[in-house]
Amino acid sequence: MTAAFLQISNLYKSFGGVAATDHVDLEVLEHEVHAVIGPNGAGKTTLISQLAGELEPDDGQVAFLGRDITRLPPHARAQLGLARSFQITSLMLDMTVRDNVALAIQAHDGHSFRFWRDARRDTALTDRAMQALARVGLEGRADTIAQQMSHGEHRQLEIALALATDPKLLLLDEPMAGMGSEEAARMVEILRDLKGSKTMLLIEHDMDAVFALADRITVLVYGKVIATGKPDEIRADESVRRAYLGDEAG
Amino acid sequence: MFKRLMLSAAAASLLAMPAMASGGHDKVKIGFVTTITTGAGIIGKDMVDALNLAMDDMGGKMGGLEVDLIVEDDGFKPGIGKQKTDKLIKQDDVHFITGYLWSHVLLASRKTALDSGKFLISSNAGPSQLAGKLCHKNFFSTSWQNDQTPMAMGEVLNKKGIKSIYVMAPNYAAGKNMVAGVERTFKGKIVGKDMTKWGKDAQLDFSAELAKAKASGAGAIFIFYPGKAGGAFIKQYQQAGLQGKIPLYSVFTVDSIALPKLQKGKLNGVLGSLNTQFWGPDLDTPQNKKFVSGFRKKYGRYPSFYAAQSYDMMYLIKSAVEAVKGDMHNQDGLRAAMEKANFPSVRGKFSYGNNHFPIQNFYLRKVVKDADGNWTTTIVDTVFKNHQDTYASLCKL
Amino acid sequence: MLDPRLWQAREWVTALTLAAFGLAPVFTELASQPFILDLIARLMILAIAAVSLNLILGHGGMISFGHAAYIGIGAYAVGIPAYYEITNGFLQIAIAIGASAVFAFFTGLISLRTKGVYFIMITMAFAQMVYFAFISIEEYGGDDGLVIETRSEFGGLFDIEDTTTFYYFTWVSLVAALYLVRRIMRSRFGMVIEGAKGNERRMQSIGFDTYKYRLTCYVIAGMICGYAGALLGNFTSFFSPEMMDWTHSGELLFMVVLGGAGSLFGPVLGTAAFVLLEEFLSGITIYWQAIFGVLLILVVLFAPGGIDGFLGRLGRKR
Amino acid sequence: MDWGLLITQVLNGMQLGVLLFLLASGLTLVFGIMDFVNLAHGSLYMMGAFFCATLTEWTGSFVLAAFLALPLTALVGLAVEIIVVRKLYRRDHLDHVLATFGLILVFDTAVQFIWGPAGTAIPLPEWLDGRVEILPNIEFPTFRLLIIATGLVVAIALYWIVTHTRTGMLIRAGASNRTMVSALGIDIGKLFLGLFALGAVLAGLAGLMIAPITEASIGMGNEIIIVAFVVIIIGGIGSIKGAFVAALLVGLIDTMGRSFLDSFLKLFMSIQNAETSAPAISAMMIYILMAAVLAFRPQGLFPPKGR
Repeated sequence: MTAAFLQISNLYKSFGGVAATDHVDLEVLEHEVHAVIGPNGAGKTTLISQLAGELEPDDGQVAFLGRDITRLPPHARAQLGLARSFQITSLMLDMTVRDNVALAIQAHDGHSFRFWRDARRDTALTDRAMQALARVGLEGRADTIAQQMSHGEHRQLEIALALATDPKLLLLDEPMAGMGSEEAARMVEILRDLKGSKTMLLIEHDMDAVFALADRITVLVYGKVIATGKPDEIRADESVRRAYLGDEAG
Repeated sequence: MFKRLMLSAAAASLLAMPAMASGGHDKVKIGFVTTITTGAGIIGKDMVDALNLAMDDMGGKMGGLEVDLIVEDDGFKPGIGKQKTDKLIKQDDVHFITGYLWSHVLLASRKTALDSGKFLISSNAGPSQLAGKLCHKNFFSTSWQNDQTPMAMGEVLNKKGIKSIYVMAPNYAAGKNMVAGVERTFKGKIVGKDMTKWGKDAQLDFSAELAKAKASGAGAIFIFYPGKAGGAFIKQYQQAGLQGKIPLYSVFTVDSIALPKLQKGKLNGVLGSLNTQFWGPDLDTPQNKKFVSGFRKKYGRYPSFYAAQSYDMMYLIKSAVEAVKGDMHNQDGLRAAMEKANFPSVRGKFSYGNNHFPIQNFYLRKVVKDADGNWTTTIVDTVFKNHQDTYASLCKL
Repeated sequence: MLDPRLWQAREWVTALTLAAFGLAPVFTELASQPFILDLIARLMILAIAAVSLNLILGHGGMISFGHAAYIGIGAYAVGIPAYYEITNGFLQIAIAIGASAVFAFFTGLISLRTKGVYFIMITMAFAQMVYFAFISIEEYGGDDGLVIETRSEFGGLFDIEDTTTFYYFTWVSLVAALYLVRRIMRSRFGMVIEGAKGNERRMQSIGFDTYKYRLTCYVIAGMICGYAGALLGNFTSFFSPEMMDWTHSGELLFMVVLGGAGSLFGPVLGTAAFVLLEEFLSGITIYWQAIFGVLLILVVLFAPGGIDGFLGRLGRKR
Repeated sequence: MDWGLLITQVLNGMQLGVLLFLLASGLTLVFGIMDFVNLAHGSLYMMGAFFCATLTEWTGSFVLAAFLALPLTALVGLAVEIIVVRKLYRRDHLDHVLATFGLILVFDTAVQFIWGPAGTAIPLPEWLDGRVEILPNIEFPTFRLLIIATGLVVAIALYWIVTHTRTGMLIRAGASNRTMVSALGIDIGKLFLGLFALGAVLAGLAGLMIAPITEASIGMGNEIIIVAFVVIIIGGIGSIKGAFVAALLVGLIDTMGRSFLDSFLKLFMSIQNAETSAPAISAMMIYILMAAVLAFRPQGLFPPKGR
């Protein structure tokens, strides 16, 4: 494996004196699926928000492809190839499914200061939007207004949006949240298909999914990293068992 | 309350009066633009009341023709006033476009009105532009040029031996004319000047300005605040303790619209105060006696000068219509008749200058109690005899 | 869209209204009611302003409470050159659009950093600033305003001193403005604006600098409204700061919402309804503003989507 | 430098400031806690003035009339809340702006219908109509001092309520976290109704305090409400302290501008132009201040915590 793709060093963020991200060091390597797990309140979403640029850390550094991106705004990070999905579905709900994805493709193209040509008749956009939808199995829903879809479909569209920007790194914030077992299984399938071609940082509660997908796992408790390693190592780690898995195993 | 309803109903019905297609014979159509809504609506109401009184007195006829009176509300805004002028021209096709309480409304409406070839008669506003460079053969005034009244006041100040004044007026066309007028004749020093915001969001709290006036050490304060601003000013002038220290001289501020309110507010300091005017309710002319008594009988209050000028405007038109024997197409005849000012005016006989502004007397008036204890003004002196405005020489008519 | 067989209530109303506006001069000539032509001309000019406001309000989700400022800027861009006897219409319109763009750019830079009610209030504050700025400039009449003697001249191509020519100049402008906004909203740029209205955070996370797009949209809307201002200035031949008073910005908002924010043609219908109602009610009673106020409240409470929403529901029933 | 004039003008500025504060405090509470934009707040200010004017006429006493006018204004506030406002809480700001703009039209016309277009003066009792010598040779109108005193008392009272009482706790909590208040089991409907009425009373108080100076007149609230909005935006929405500081700041800027700006402008332009430009430029300064504050502190000077 090559040098770190995403390098997080000494990242620190506190809210009203409580550290939500407590001097976190973490690196994601190219082509790996790196999962971050931890109990509720461990600071996983805070971490991903800082990686996406929505929250500014108090201290520390985030480097992506060897470049310091700590102070870059979200859109600039996205343009560098960092895509994220949201834990709580975040879509353009008033627009059609195809338009949602077409926007993501447009964003990646970087040609959006075009004021005249009808974007919906722009095959360069629509064809690729359909391809992106096909990858998550939503091609049949292209003309549906996003609002009218089921929760599971929303999650799939979330992934489609993230993929459509052709990202180098996917930040997935609980892609399985709120899903039934059938939907979750389909999501695992979709992500497994991407494995190897995309680098992913996955935050997830669903342990089956994590152990099915992850190459490496980092365990976060109260904002601190307590362990990082291959799934087997994490499973065997005493401190993790005590702090986290142990609790769940009862 | 009931009376008020009746009045507003009358105003409303006037406003609603459509341009009925004349069935066969001619009519005299008069459009009247004034302010009906906003706080300044009280002035507009006085003007409209005078029109209705004139209509009663004339039996609704001029030279045998029926009179159509169409009142439009400018909402105290030049833009709306111009829009309403357009409507009177294009929809109602009136013969005379009249009214105009405010100088800036008149200036905004002037061009469309005159371009249409119709007569434009101001029954209040007298901005300097229309007396000078922009004078027009079809424009007439039944009031005065703005500068004249404050010029008379300037003379009064000179006679009183006042050496310095502090000047305050609203910041619009007429306010600027008023200031120019008093500056022209007053021989002493003007130690300070404030032009305050006017319009529907006019400034009504003069605390900062009064403090400046007090500190300026002026021998007198000269103001021009028509309508509700006048009452507010006088009140604050007293509250600030200037009464008895720096005397107040005003034009178009203490009138029969402001006085009842000042009396109600017990602002006794106003009694005995002086202002100049071309007219007064006690002016001894036959037409004025008829007008004032008729107005008081019909509406139960003294008419203001706004009402007097509007009343005169109706008689001016009547004299012209009679002179052409009802031939409303005879523009030249109508104009020539109006230029003679051959009608019974409330101010007595006067003549028109080349710019169609009256050449008339200006009087000094004092605020007194009448026999019933109501506050009113009485004429105590004549300041100017047959006075013509200074802009007439700029008019090429 | 261009095939009448597919038209529903909405499309029919759009086409018929524009056609009626286009034919109005014939009827007013026959009925000798020239004032009605004036009324429609004014209505169409305000409709252009409303359409431009709708671009940022309805499509972009930016509630500007200071849009009347551009009407004033556009109008003065005709008035001030005319004051110096520069009557070239092309130049005046270029100034109107250019000055509006500059004003929109600099105020947008600051305003678009704020959200929600702060945005509403700061746009209003900027409009008030221009309002007071023009009051303070004595040279151009201050509070009294400015009357121009001649309308814009277009080098003999056409003469808008003529009422009918001016009317058609306005009509073409309205149709062009509608077409322009329609093109913009269907373009890639328009997609971004619509997306940013729906979910700004998400748009940023997929790589759009939404601020830049919104600013551009804000500037475009300002330019269109500045153009409307130039027309209005020519129409009234009179300019005063009062044109920029905050109540006029409020009226523009009402026109858009009454017609249906976010629909292309809604603002035109809203403006028509507004102007005609105002004319009709103020002819009936001096208390017309109360009726207007009640109507405004009722529309907000019970008719979300405005006239366009109503037409849309008509369409669905068929 | 004329110190007497300066001191007088500072007091005048404070008087305008506390007046703005009375208006802005109600606005900022309603706005901060209910997230409701109430343009018609200025109409309640106007109603306070007209109620007081009529009651002064009936009772012959301004002070008595003032105390009677406040509950009446509160009743109008309650009616407005129940009939219109409460249906709008869940709507967006645009709907608030439009509906309350409609309310302004209704109120202005209703006042013209009931009281006529002229406006009504309020005579003051002798003891309020005079002046107080605050420093040797510096007199100031008693009534304007009373306005300042009233404003300060209200400011202290509101501050105490907000920081020391259970209601205040709810208000603070509401300003920063609306859902939390409902989680506490408070009847939000009643809290909002009460707050709206309180806002109405404060607006009415402001109106009836200025009316003896300027008269009660139609549309008197329409311009000052915009300035009051500027005040609460500068101060930070929902913050009583912010409203107070910003109101005084705006009052002083406006008054100082009107008093001294013309002399300053005369250095650059003709006297006539300076005289006519000065008031407009001082009015403009308030908006420039607001834009400057928002450019650097988009949440205002004293944003409520956690928002």
